[in-house]
Amino acid sequence: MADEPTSKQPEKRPETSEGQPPARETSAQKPAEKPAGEKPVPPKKEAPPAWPKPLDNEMVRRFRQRFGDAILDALEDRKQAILVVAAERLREIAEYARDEEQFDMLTDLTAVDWPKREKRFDLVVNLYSFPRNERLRLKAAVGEHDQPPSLAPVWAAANWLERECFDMFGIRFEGHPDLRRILLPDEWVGHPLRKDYDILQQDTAWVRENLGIESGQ
Amino acid sequence: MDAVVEFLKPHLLPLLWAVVIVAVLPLVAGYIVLLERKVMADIQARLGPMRVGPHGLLQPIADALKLLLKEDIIPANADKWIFWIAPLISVTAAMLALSAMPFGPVFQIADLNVGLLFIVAVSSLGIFGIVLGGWSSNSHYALLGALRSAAQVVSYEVAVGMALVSGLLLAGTLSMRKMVEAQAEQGVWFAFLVPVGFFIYLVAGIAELNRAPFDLPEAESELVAGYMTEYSGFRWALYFLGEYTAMIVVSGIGTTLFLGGWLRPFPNVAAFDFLDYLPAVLFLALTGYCFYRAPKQPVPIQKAVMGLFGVLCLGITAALGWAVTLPAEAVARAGILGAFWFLAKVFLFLYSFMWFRFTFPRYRFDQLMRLGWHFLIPVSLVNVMGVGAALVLHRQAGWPLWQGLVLGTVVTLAVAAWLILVRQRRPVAAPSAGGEV
Amino acid sequence: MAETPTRHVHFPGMDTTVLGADEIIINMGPQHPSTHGVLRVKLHLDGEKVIGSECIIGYLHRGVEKIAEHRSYQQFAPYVDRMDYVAAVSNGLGYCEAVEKLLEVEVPPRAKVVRTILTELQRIASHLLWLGTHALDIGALTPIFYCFREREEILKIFEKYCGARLTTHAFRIGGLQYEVYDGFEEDVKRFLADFDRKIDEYEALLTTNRIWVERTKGIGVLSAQDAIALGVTGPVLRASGVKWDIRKAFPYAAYDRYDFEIPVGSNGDTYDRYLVRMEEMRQSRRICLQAIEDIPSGPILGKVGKVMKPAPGEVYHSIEAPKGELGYYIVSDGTTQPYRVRIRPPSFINLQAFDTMVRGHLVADVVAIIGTIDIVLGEVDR
Amino acid sequence: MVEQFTFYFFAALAVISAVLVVTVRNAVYSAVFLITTLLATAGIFLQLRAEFLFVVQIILYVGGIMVLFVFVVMLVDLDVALRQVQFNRQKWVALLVVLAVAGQLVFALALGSEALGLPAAAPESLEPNTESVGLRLFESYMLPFEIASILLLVAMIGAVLLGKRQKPPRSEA
Amino acid sequence: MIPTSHYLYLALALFTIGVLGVLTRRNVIIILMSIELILNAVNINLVAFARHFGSVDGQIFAIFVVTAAAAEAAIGLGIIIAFFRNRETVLADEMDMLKW
Repeated sequence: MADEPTSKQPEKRPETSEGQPPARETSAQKPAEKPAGEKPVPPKKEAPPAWPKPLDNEMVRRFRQRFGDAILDALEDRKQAILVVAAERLREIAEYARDEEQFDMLTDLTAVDWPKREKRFDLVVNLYSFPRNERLRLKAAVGEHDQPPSLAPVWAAANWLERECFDMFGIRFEGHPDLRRILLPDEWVGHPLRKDYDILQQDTAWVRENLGIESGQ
Repeated sequence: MDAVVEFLKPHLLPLLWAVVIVAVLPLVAGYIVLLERKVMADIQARLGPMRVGPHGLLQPIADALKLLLKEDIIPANADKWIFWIAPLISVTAAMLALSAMPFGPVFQIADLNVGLLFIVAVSSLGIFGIVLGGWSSNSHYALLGALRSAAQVVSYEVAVGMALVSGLLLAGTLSMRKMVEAQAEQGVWFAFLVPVGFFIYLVAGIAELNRAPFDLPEAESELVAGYMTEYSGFRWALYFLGEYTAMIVVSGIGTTLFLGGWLRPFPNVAAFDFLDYLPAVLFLALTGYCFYRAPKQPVPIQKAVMGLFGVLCLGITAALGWAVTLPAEAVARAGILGAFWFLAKVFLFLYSFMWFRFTFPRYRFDQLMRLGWHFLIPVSLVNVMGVGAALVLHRQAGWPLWQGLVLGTVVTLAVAAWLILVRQRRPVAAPSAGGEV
Repeated sequence: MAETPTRHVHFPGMDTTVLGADEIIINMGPQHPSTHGVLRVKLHLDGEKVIGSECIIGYLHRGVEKIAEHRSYQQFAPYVDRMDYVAAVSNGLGYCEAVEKLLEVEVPPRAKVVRTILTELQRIASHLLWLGTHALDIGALTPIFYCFREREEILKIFEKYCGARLTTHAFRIGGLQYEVYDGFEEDVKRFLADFDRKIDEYEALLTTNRIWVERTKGIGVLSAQDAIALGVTGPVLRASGVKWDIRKAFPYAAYDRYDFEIPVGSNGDTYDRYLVRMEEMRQSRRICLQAIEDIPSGPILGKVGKVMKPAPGEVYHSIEAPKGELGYYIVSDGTTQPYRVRIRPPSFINLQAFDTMVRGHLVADVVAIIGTIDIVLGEVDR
Repeated sequence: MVEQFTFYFFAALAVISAVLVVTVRNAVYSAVFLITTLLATAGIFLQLRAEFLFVVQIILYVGGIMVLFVFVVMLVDLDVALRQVQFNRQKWVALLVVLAVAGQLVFALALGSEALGLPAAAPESLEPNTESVGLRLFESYMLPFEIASILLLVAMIGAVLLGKRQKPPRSEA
Repeated sequence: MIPTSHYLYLALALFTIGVLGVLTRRNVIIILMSIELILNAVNINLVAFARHFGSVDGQIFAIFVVTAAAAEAAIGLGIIIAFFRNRETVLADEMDMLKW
């Protein structure tokens, strides 16, 4: 039983376009140093320990057993455990992690933008367990117009973190009690941490509007 | 016309004193501010103002100039008239209270036979300046500060009054002058006869002055500057003047009623007569220091200022020295030495106010109210009853007065201890932290 | 009857109906002397009692995370100093260690020990600043000057070491930027020698002071359960009774070599947080004393190239900054620039607990509670 | 001469500010003018050689009662109230009635003052200071004094009860 | 010297103004203040007569009047506060219900 999910794992990986070299996107501003190719980087450095290693331990097995297909992948990167999960079931998984696996603290919640992917955002949830002194990272791919479930009912800490995530990436969390911008003013246009948000453009627009001159940048 | 002249004749000296007080008070207040800053600096391991004049001696004048020249800003939505008049009420009330204050046996504008009540009454008008100023500013901070202030002053007035009554019972008069005379007769300051009353007066007096640790109406970390948030420039300076004058008034009442007014320590003991020379010697030392430091100042003008202060001190020394040489019954001798001792005691009060301010954190408003109503007022009531009982025992049963007073003090302290214990046993008011989330 | 005037007020996460006549909304900040920077707090008051609050932040937002995506790994290092600018060394340590983890380079022991010393000194400096301002907010005017007197000594050590006092950028990815200066040990030892007595001095002013105790005991209580749910870390968490310190849980730098205690509170109130931080200063001194006695010799920089190209992948690394868990989540795409840097700011997350802590208290307690969380707006807003 | 000046000055001040108390729109201004009236009255007490009453007037009336008034005016202060009509509908009738009563009283006074010997200057010699007031108060008027203190106690308790807020906001009002 | 009748005329003026205020104003607080004016007029009378007859009794009565005024103000203002809390008005002619 426990083996089954593990065997599935290799098939799943390519689908989720897990994230490392293949999916490396290029933001507009830095065309110079992007290798852009399929996998040119790993060979260049002489055989780096291809870090995202598959992870298979008791805990992962328990997760798989419980959630089956919703656990898309289990990885280890720099000795840190990562579970790639389906965004729709994120809240269930989080609740399970909190209640059954003792991951009682939400350390951090953020996102990474991969514009070229089909689901452009990776939602990254960092958990910590006091009793086990262990960290666990949950990752879920979220499309631009997807509404992942909010974790605020699970951990109160998620409230502001999700607001920040919404502010910076424009990810709308379903069921969040008060989803507003937090760091930027309410009338701000755009979501700055998206890769297609150009700081220069922002800057020149502001200068043109408020100072009435062309920005020198 | 003649009538006016006739009327003025007996009032010439008081009028002169009044003019002196009005003219000198702002300067004195300025220098009390400087003193406060220096004391603060000393407590806080730093130097304080050092730039304007030698050791910052001209700082008050620079500050006054700056405040005078500042723009007089009245907020757009403020109630102009009241905003304009409120600081004046504060200053006037405080200054008026000085009119019955005996700065010595001679230097007193008027000795009313309700002197103490008059001072208390008039200085209680000062809160209108605060309340109206806070209201007219049309700002939440100012309004909250003003309301706090009103509540605080009104509640501590009771404790102050009761503490004063305990002293008054011993003095048997309301006249400021006769109070001092009563202490001269008894040969002991009332602070030693009713220590609890004195202590309560000190604490409640600080609270009435809105000074730390009871400075909630202007708690800068909570209400910015309280009722004076919207004030600036000269109007603000008037509030400050009013506040420091009120400090002098409170100190003056305390000095007169509890610390023997213009009497020197041990007024009736001939062995301590040498204390009469102390003022002159003190100022001589100060003169010496000024002249010694003057050449060491870096800038010529600072040398000059330091020298000037030396000359000033020398003048005071001369006056004090001359007074000592006069025969004991001379008016000038009593007047000058009395003024010195009175002012010295007032400064003792002022210093302790400053000392408390820089040592204690600030009370919270409800704690302040609790302290006033649940502790100071009951204790002061018991204290008054104790003093009254001692007096009755003294007059009716012939007990020595001091025995009764010691008994009364012991009872009062016991009640105070009981109150503290009761308060401690009750859980500290932790207003349902986050209960409703 | 229908005439009872009611108004609906919106709080984050809840709707409350209150009697209109009793409620006022007061706006603290962003220009307010005790919001520790440009924090703006909207308080819903019933008289002087707080019935709800809303923190409005972002006035200092500089887009640090966005900047990171446009700088090389080394170039970004000075930026992190500008987040928690009263504990720049700690920020730098966290960032450097995170990148080192990503690069998988080993830092020489000498560098590790010096890093530990400087970081602990920085913790003391940060706590001193906190103590001074916190006491000032509660109305004790004097401790801040004592605190600054000692903090100055620490800043002088920093200045002598790297030339900067505040935004030090003291470390380099892979080790240290500079060798310690001559007399470093003596300076640190001299500072530590009577620092213990200085802490006693602060405590003499505050710990048993009746007013201080009344102002802080039972104020801003945060239960351990709430603290964990809110993700609160650092002294605030420990004061709630959770014995957790990253220096012990996931030892980094050279902390595994030294003996020290984790002070824990029991009530989770402002007074406990005060005691915890005071004790932390003593423990920091203890760590420094052990470390300064025995700085290993050897190189100060590990094997890192001039051009840093970490293998693609991601890493989360956190340290125990003075304010709590300071985490860096860095995603590399194999180039010289990080693909994404996420900073987990302890102040930001701890500040979220403010609303829980402040409800039911009085306005005067608001400043005590803001002070006790120990926020730096540069870090909250990034 | 000085005596006259003092009296007429304070009397004029009292009357003018009393008129302003009832005519001014803003309740805070009313309170300020009432304070002025009370202080002017205190001045008249002083001129009547009633020093103790002068002080009582200032401490109790101005320093106590009026602070209370100002406090309440500020708590209750409504911008709405300022814009509403300040006088009620019967104002003209009221004015008429009051003037009639005032006229009658003036008439009575003018007639009666001769008979009562009122125009005569009051005796100078009265030396009523604090002691005599106190002695009289605690000797002849002991019972009223105690009753007054009970009255104050009752008033205090009543005020506390009234000021106390009912915990559950009443739904049926 | 000032004849006693002048004091009475002054008291009369204040009394009249006070009554006028009570009868015409709508704001309850100002009505209360007008009542204070009336009491004050009474006090002037009492003190003037005290002087006129060379006895302290009038002053004693004035003290009692002040006491009564204090009690009245405390209760009156307490009622106003309580009423305002429930009704958000301080206008006398809107206080036309015998319950709240």
